[in-house]
Amino acid sequence: MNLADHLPALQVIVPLMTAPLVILLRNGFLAWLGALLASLASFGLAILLTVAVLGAGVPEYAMGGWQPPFGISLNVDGLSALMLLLVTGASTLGLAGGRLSLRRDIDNRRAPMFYGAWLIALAGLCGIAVAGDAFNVFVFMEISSLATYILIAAGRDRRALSAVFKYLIIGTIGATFYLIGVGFIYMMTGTLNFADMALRLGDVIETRPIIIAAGFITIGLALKAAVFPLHIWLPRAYTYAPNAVTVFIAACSTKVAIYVLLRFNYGVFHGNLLAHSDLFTVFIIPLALSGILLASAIAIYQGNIKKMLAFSSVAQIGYIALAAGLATHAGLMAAQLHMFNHALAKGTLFLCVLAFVLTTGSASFSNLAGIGRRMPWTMAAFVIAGLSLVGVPGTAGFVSKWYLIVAVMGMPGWGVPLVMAIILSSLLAVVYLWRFVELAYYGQPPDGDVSRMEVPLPLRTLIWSAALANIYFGLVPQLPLALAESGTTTLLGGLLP
Amino acid sequence: MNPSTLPLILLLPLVGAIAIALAGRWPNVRETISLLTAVTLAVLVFSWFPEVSEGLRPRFVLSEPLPGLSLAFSLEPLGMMFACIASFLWIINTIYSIGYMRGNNEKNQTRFYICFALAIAAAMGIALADNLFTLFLFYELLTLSTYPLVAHKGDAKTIASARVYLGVLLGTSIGLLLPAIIWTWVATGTTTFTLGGIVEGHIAGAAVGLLLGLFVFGIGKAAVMPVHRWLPAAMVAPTPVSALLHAVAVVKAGVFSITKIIIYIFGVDFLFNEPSAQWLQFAAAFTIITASIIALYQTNLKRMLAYSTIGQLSYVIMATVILKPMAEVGAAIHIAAHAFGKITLFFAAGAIYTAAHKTELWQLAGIGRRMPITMAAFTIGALSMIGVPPTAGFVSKWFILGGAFQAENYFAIFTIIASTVLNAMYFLPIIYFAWLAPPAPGVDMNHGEAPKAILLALAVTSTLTIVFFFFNQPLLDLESQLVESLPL
Amino acid sequence: MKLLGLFNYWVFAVLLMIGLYALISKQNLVKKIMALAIFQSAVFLFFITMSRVDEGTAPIIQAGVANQIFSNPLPQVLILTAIVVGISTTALGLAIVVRLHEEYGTVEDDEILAMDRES
Amino acid sequence: MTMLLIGVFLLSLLVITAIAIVRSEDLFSAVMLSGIFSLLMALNFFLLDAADVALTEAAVGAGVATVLLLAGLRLIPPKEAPGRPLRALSVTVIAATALLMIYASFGQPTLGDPLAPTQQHIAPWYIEKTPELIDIPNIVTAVLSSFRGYDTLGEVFVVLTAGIGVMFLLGGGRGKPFSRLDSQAEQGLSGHLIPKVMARLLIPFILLFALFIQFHGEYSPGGGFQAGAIFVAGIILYSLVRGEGLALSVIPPRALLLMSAGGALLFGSVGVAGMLMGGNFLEYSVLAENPVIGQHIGIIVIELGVGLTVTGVLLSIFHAFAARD
Repeated sequence: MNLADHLPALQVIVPLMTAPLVILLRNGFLAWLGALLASLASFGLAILLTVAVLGAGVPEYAMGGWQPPFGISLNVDGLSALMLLLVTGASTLGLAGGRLSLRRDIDNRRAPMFYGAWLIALAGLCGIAVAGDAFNVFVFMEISSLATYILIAAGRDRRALSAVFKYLIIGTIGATFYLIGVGFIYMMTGTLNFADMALRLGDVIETRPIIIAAGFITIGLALKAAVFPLHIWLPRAYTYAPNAVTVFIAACSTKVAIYVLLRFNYGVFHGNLLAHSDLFTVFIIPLALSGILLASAIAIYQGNIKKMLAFSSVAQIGYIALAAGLATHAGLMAAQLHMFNHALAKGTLFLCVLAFVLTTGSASFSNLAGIGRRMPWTMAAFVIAGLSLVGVPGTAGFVSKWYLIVAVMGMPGWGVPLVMAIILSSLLAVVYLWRFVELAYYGQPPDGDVSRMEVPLPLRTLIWSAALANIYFGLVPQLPLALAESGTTTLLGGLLP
Repeated sequence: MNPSTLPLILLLPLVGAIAIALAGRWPNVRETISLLTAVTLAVLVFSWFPEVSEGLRPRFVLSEPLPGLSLAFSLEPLGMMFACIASFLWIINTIYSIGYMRGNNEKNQTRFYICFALAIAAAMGIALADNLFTLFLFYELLTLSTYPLVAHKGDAKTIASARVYLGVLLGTSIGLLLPAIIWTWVATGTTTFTLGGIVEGHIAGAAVGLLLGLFVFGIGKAAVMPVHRWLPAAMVAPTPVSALLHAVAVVKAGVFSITKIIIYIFGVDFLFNEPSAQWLQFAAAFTIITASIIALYQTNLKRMLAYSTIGQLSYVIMATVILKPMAEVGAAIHIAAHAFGKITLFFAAGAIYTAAHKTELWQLAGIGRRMPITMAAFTIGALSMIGVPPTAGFVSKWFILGGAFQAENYFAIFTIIASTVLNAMYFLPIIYFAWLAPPAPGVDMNHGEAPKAILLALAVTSTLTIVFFFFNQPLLDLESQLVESLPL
Repeated sequence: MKLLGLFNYWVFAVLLMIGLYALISKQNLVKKIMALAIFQSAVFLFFITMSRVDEGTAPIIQAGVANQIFSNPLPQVLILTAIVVGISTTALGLAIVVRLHEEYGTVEDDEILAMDRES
Repeated sequence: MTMLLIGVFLLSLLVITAIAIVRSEDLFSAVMLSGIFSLLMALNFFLLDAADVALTEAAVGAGVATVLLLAGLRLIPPKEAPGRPLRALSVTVIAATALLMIYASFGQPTLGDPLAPTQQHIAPWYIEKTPELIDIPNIVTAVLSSFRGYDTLGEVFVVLTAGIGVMFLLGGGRGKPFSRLDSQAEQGLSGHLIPKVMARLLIPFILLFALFIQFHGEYSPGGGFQAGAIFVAGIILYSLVRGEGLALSVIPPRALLLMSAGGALLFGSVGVAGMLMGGNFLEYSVLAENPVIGQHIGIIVIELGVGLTVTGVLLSIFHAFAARD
């Protein structure tokens, strides 16, 4: 075998194997450098995989040489490639942009542990994205979750600890629910491999255990994905985590849960359980809708920029869930595109927040008044990413919103009210973002000091590259489109129009 | 010329904005760059004029982010005219701004010039838009880039007004215009502006009226009541910005978009035969009359001008929905005519503010003797608003009325005449008091004329208002192409 | 007989819900961790029940004995992994509780929440 | 039938213990009860023919978890604040879910049904092919370390992550660093004669047993994980007898870290070796000329890796808790 065939395995192994090496280091800087290099390497691997997916496709990888369903297989399609790009990209962004900020948050002695956990989290998320086996997804979900708890607990505020404990409890419940669901399916089919499951489920479809399984898996993953109203862990976890960590997890960790949800609901259940898509739609759409509207409204009343963006994330997850719940080709396209575009926008926004906190020391609105005049470059990038979040044309956010609305219009009977809800929530997004933008440009700084205080040039460059990526993918969205198209094809397997 | 150079028209002001940002520390260099960019842009835009007059329609697709949705530019008579007006008035507005901003020692001048250049870039984008998507993109960009201009002063009251400005414009565009575009796209599969319209055969009946409503109220910049609130609110901005809003770019972009949508998306003929679309002329008429009446009661000069603008904008919309060839030409020309007249009026208001710090109407009594050039220009502008020959306003009103008679639309005729009377009722007294009445007691009259830069700008625009009456053939020829296919 | 054959699954459901109930209603964080352990143990029982087969033995091949019936090794393997995951979660959770106690001086969830609201 | 009834009895005990854990306000007794709960669970697993799982549950649930909780309770108040009212809504939701699951159980195969899908698909293949492909008696070990070795790699990293987390959270800050532990202050049980003597006698046997479990895992229940847990139990016993400091001096913290990371690396490098020698990741067959020998080598090495990591991490965790005060 040549190296190219090993790409799916390398995607997981590289960060995973670097982690034990990193924790053995004694120096915070070296540990950071090691983590950054491993993260960059995974990003490179993700790009190679993407190229391969869009080209001839990536062959199934049999771990240990044992063919599925007996062994564990790794499968990479367009959707996986999309997730891999997101995960590795967000990790690299967080590490590269977070050096200064992390140096403040984490003392040198404990830094190797922290960066080790970061790499393990990265490897866990990559592992989920490439896994072709339901139980393997559970293992890697736990790897990434445990590591993420550590990352969040590293926050300097003591509230990080209480937030992370809540996350740990809810995350474990979610993962256990998922495991129960997998157990029920295993009970009825005798297999754990996704493809094999889909094949064998047909015989036992409509039995009680399978319906229960669908329920457990959906609720468990909705907990992990923070679908409203199961989102209670998210705002505080995002708010009190170290800023660099927020850049990383806000961009990708909840999306990975949605990814698994898509895999199950479409890859496994959909083709077999004809009524399933209706059930799923009826279950998820009301939740998604209330999330979109209520979380956006709650975001307006926040006095902390991180918390505001966290509630915005809950609303955006609602969009993704809504699109996924439509159970149509257009809906799945919209869901995948929105995962990509929202990650792009949120990553950029949190990176800007990181820069703000780096210079002012706090993320509260009162402290950030007038920041736009003090840090014009960073704030301009914030505005661009904010526009993408709202879905202004020319930015990445518009592309997915467009797809979402078109998908929603295709729903007989639901179309118009859903469109109105989406538009209303976009307007709410304008309100909460503009509240901050106005304060940043026209507010009076708490100490009255309006002198310039930008972050160092490398960080500014990174922020601007991320911001420009929002515009680039708004004008030239061919890459995510192609990946989503390929992902949709595998998800639906030609079952739906 | 090569159509692939079309994006240069947008690029130029963008590059200008960056250059202005870099030159921010040296005001003279910064303003020279502003002026240079403006002149170059105007030359570039006008160099396309002959080609478009000859009937060519240069078109260039920059990118196609989504199937059926492309970022594409093209030049057609309406857009050509809008681009010409905006780019030309930008030069004059820049000259004026230099005088105004320096004369009033405004802060943050660099930001002002940057945003101004960005706004022009956005206006060019609207003018050149080949489809609804491109139009929408630049429409939003225009809103966003003018927000800092409106909020320029930065105090609490300004911010609150700027919030209204942004809230109404963004709210209507996202809440109504975007769904309208999506609807159009879903129904027809395209958003490209096509002469004769694209809607016919895809949407029919009451839905047409609804779609038209989404478009008209979604384009808040056209200020059809009740989405006009932002315009008076935006009066907190410095005068050059008001000129930009009222004459150069913003409201013009609004009516331009509506006209373009009616001609190129709905199609004049189709809409004429569609009863459900008739409501629009009543809405326009209501706006015209109501705005004029409100203007009568204003005591602040700029607010009065703002309501006058609201009325004049609905003239354009009214003219468009008469849906007869002559009226369409009239609508197009009225965009230009109103631009010249209104910019003159605003420049005059700004000149008065700069030289005498007067903003209220009662303070203007007798000011004509102190500021004869300014008030002469103001008079010309006001006459154009009323539609008195020999001013630009007469030409467009002539065509609109002609169209109304063609259509035998007596409702429109009545509205136009009634509003002309109302216009005269609020403009003529000001002219009278300014020239002939003695100064009001307690008003400081110890001031002279405004700075030279301002006067120069005023002179140019007021002259233009008159010249346009005599010399309008190229524009008429150009706009007649819009309705070539229709029987005159 | 058939009903007794399902008894394991009922116990699984009941244990799961006891755990979940304690997770939701208990305020003491250590108690929550113990509840989490019960919650997860229920799942272990669920899987292991699936692996058992009548007349079977543990899946270890004994030399010289032919035609043995073995219980299903796969769920056992899965649960070995899940047990390890469970203890890891417990350890990490406990470490967080210890830190919480150091920072807040209490391990009662509602008291911590009240302190968070104040700050 | 008798077995079934014993099972029913044990399971009922399990439920009662669980309720007792939830209701107990004294956390010490709750910890003890949860140890009993785990032992009962292990007994159940044993009845259900899952020897490996039973051994692990006993070692982990009753052993490691109990010790950890006790170590934690040393640092936190051992009393739960007095009762709070039940929330009607949560009770209703939970009861409804339980009823739903019981309702669903009527569609499930009964206990021990040889025709259940789980017994028909995949599992028979493992049972049939293990002698031929891997040639070790313990099928569970074969599946664990070879057929699903990738999961086990993940499991090792879960353990390592927990270790990293505990060391990250408790290794710094206000607690004493490892190196400054005062062995004078912590005499442990060394003042008590009988435990001291008994422990002295037991410890070598415990360690020996751990080694047996480690290297005999292919033939009988056991393997790296169980061995690690038992090994740690021995060390903990030693530290109880001799006091913290001395126990620490047996294995210094840096060495523990090396062990933890080294075990994981060892496991991973076996996988990479497979890749370098022309196979897939974690493909042991290519490690030697004869594929079966290759499997043996692979399994022994990765089990060693698992054992190292588990021992290292568990000891680190235990010491991190113990070093805190």
